[in-house]
Amino acid sequence: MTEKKIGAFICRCGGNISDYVDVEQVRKEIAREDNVTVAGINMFSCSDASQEDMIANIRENGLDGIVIASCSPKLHLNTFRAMAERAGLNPYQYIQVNIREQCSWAHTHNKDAATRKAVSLVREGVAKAKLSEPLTPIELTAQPSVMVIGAGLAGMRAALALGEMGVTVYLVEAAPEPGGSIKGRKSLFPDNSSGHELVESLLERIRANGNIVLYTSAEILEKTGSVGNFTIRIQVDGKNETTLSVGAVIVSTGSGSYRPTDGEFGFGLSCVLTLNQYIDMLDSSTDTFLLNGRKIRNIAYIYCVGSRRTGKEGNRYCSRYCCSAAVHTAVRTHEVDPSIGQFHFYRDIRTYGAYEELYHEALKKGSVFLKYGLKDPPQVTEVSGSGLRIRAKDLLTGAETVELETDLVVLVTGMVPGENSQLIDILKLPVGKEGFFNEIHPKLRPVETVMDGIYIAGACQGPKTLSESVVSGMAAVAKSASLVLTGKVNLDPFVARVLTEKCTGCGECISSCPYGAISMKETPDGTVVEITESLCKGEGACVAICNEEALEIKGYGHNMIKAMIEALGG
Amino acid sequence: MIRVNGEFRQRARLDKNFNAGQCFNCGTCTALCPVGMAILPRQLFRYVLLGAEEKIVEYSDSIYSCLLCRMCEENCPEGVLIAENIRALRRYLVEDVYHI
Amino acid sequence: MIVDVKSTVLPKILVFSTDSISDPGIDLAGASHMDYSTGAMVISVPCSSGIHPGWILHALKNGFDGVFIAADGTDCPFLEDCTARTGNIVAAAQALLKENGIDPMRLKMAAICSVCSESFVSHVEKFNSVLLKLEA
Amino acid sequence: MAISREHILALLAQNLENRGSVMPVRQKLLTRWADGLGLPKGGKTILYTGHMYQIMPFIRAMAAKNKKMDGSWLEKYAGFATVVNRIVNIVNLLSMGASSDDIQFYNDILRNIVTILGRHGIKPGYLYEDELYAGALAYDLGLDSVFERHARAVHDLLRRCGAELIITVDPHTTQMFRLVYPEVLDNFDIKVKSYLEVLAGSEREIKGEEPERSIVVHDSCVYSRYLDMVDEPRRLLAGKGFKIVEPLFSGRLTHCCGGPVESLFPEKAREIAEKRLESLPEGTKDVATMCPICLFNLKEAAEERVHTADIASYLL
Repeated sequence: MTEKKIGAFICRCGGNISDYVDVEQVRKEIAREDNVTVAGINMFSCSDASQEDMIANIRENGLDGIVIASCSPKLHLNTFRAMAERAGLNPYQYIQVNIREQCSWAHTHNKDAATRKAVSLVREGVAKAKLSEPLTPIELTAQPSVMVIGAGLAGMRAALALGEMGVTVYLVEAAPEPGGSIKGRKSLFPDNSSGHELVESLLERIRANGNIVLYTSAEILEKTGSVGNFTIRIQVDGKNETTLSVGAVIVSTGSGSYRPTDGEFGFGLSCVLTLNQYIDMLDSSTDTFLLNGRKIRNIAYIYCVGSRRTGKEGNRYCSRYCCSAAVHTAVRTHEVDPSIGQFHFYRDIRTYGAYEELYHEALKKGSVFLKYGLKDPPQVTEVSGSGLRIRAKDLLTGAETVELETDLVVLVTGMVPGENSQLIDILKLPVGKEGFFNEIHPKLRPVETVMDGIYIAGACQGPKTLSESVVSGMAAVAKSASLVLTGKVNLDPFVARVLTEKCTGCGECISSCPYGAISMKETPDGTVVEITESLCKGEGACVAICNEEALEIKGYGHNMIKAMIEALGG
Repeated sequence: MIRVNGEFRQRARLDKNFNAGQCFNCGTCTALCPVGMAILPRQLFRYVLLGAEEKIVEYSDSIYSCLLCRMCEENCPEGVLIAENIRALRRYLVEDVYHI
Repeated sequence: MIVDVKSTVLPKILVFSTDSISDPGIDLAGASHMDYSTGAMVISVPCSSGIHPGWILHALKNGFDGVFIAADGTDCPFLEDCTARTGNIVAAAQALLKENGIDPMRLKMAAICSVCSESFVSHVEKFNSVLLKLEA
Repeated sequence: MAISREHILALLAQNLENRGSVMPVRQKLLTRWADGLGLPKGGKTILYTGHMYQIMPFIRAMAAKNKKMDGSWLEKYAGFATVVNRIVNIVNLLSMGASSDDIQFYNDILRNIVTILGRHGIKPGYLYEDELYAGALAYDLGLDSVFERHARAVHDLLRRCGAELIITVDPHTTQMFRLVYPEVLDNFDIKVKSYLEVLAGSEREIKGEEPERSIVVHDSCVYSRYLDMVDEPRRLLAGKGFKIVEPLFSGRLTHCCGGPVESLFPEKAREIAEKRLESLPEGTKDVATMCPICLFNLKEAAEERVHTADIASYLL
């Protein structure tokens, strides 16, 4: 074998890497490595200009493999594989070394040590590149269909968009009726549209579209297969089972609503409602606006209930939508009865973007905003005869204590993850710290999950307003449609292979394979095992149990791993 | 402690010229006031919005020490008619407190 | 507290991590600027049930003071019994280490999920101090 | 001083109600400035002083009187008035004590204004003893109901004399007629212009005679921020040949002279006037004011430090 020519490129990532790692030092040390013919530094490796430079380098120097030491491969592995391909290299001879998430960002306090670690990591990458071999991705046909799980606004809108592109859509809803959280709502912010009408008009279009099949009262029982070819078993109405084949899945199961604990800001007393309960009341009231038969004079809203907490109880995050929802509700209330006094006990008003106008409208219509600190949260007590009393320190009035007699306290609660444990189990969806589904990257890959072919949309991913939910739904549509409409998917060819010269034919591995991909094979030289690649998932269960080291996963060979270990440990 | 007085609030709110509800407490008015009012205009207005009638009486000196010069108003990002609101408070004192 | 001074011997820890589950968790630790020992270095594999015991021995013979398997645990996208299988690998590797006169304490395994950044850092730090004691 | 604000306000209201002015001085003293000018009585275009310049000497006298008594001139006045108002005529009492120099000083400003208007060919009428105070102090202090009744009386007067254009001489009277009267009265449709606007809009040029002389302009809060009148005084002064110097706060961001609280909080007013003087550019010699209250307050505070004069004296 002729000596391989390897190019190594160290990324500054603006300063994300170079502020904490001496990239010039790394480059110098790597340049001295055997087989490294080119060692360069990029400001941003992912920029077009840097990519063009690297392509020119690969071509001019006839490189056989390249290493880019930059961010996590989760972000740019595909970017650089495509670049390698454009330069005429096999994409699997491109190796990405993570010196940002796993080096510069983790070791911001010791530049020398971080630099030494980065050198080791790049050496490991070079060792891997030296032993890398050209591989061909496994091409599979993709089913021209998508399953959308959850028929709330995001899911319905996504299903419709896909259906209109000619994709077969199975829209699966657990509830008896589609529409999710908005179906009974009379007036949604910011434009006061009717949730009921919105759902009805979408349903009408969904029914008229021949490509969409809607299942209600449906449950996901099982998922097998992988991107392009999922097989999903569902049960409708608790009895009829159906098996559906889809190329991709969009999960849009929405969120739940935080339920205050008993006694939290008076929760449990009559006339202490959550925002959703109050909106229900507002939606169902006609001309008169009565509470327990009495005219309402004052309403107090308490914001951030269960949100932005620092202790053990409640959630740490901000739910984004609740400030806007609450001020919108206050504006509606002002319109129903301008004589009602409305007092908002808030921590910070986050009516971001155009929703700021709602906040201004509420101010103009007479809502009064009082700012409380976490140290002195409002106290709600019951007063015999006259309803409720709320007492709080108003930071806007020199932290003076303000006491208000009120007929109604509205607890502005945020979103919490929906109850999805079964779905998480079946789909193996990654769940974030807060219990919502996790995307790969909030900016670079905002609707993709680590499970190829499974996308997330709407509030199941984290608190969102309706329009944000729809936007993420459409992003998931774009991603899933581009996958299923090409009709094929490429899978990494990381499947097992047998090193027949080492195989003793003991057959231990056959039972270790959960997918039945290994079988015995008679050869003139004796009995060995063989792999059925189409069944192999490449997890390597067989690799671990073979004492002869006669099995390996392509791209993760024994020699390669050992060489990487030596490079790192040396 | 301030006890919210609904009746007073209604009266203050029904004055068409009283628009301090739009104030979002930025403090620009305070920074620019040539008098350096003992109680900042925004805090005074909050008492009105909360219906703290006794505070309005308590701070009547401040209400009467305003120059009505509108320096604050010129720079108010929310377009609060500060001078006019102060005048509305004076009228309230004259009519409802001093009974002139 | 991170022992990471030039004058101190910094244990070298090889972390076997997995592409889709523990790697994101380890990435998250860095993205959250949680400092951990620079002696910890990662090799990613598809699944922790595919780590060959021989690699662990190889690492401990070639410059590493400890090997930490950041296992998929119950989040494994391939195998329901991934934890048990990875456990078997650890048992086999420990036997191998004993045969070779290496303290089996130098191998450690824990499930690290895709958001287990804090738990990863704390495992590395604990393992780090175990290894420091073994050196002493 | 033991006179409550309540009491002072009540007295002002009573004066406005019964005597047509919050600071009633003898009628003769209010109209004397026009002696010999030959202004016709009434007419379609009338000059309206609103008594503002004329009463300044009496306020000054009241402020100085009985230095051993604390408090503002208004408190002192109220103190006297409480005791004597029903026994002797307060008008007579108040009318005494003003220095003749002061009276001359403020009357000259009004005479100058008439002279300048004359040079532009404008000869307005004057209401003499019929003229009434426009009510600014009552309005500013929140005495709304008495102000409204008074405003109606002023409106009747103006209608009776057939006035179509009122030429005002001070910002407060201008504000009352232009902004407040149309709001509180029905059908107030008389045109209102400050003489500065009249002059600035006049086709006749004032000849430049003052080359090289720098003058610092002190804008009135009311002219600049209530009435958006910033350019006119500058155009007129520049036309006269003055080099205009802007202080730190000018135009729409002008700094108040402190005058509006002079009647209730004189120390505060003095403090604010001091702050204003500090904001003037270094080496300031001449300051032009365009409001009798500004003139009075800055003059009192500046003493001999700078020369403060009404814009009319510079435009003459």
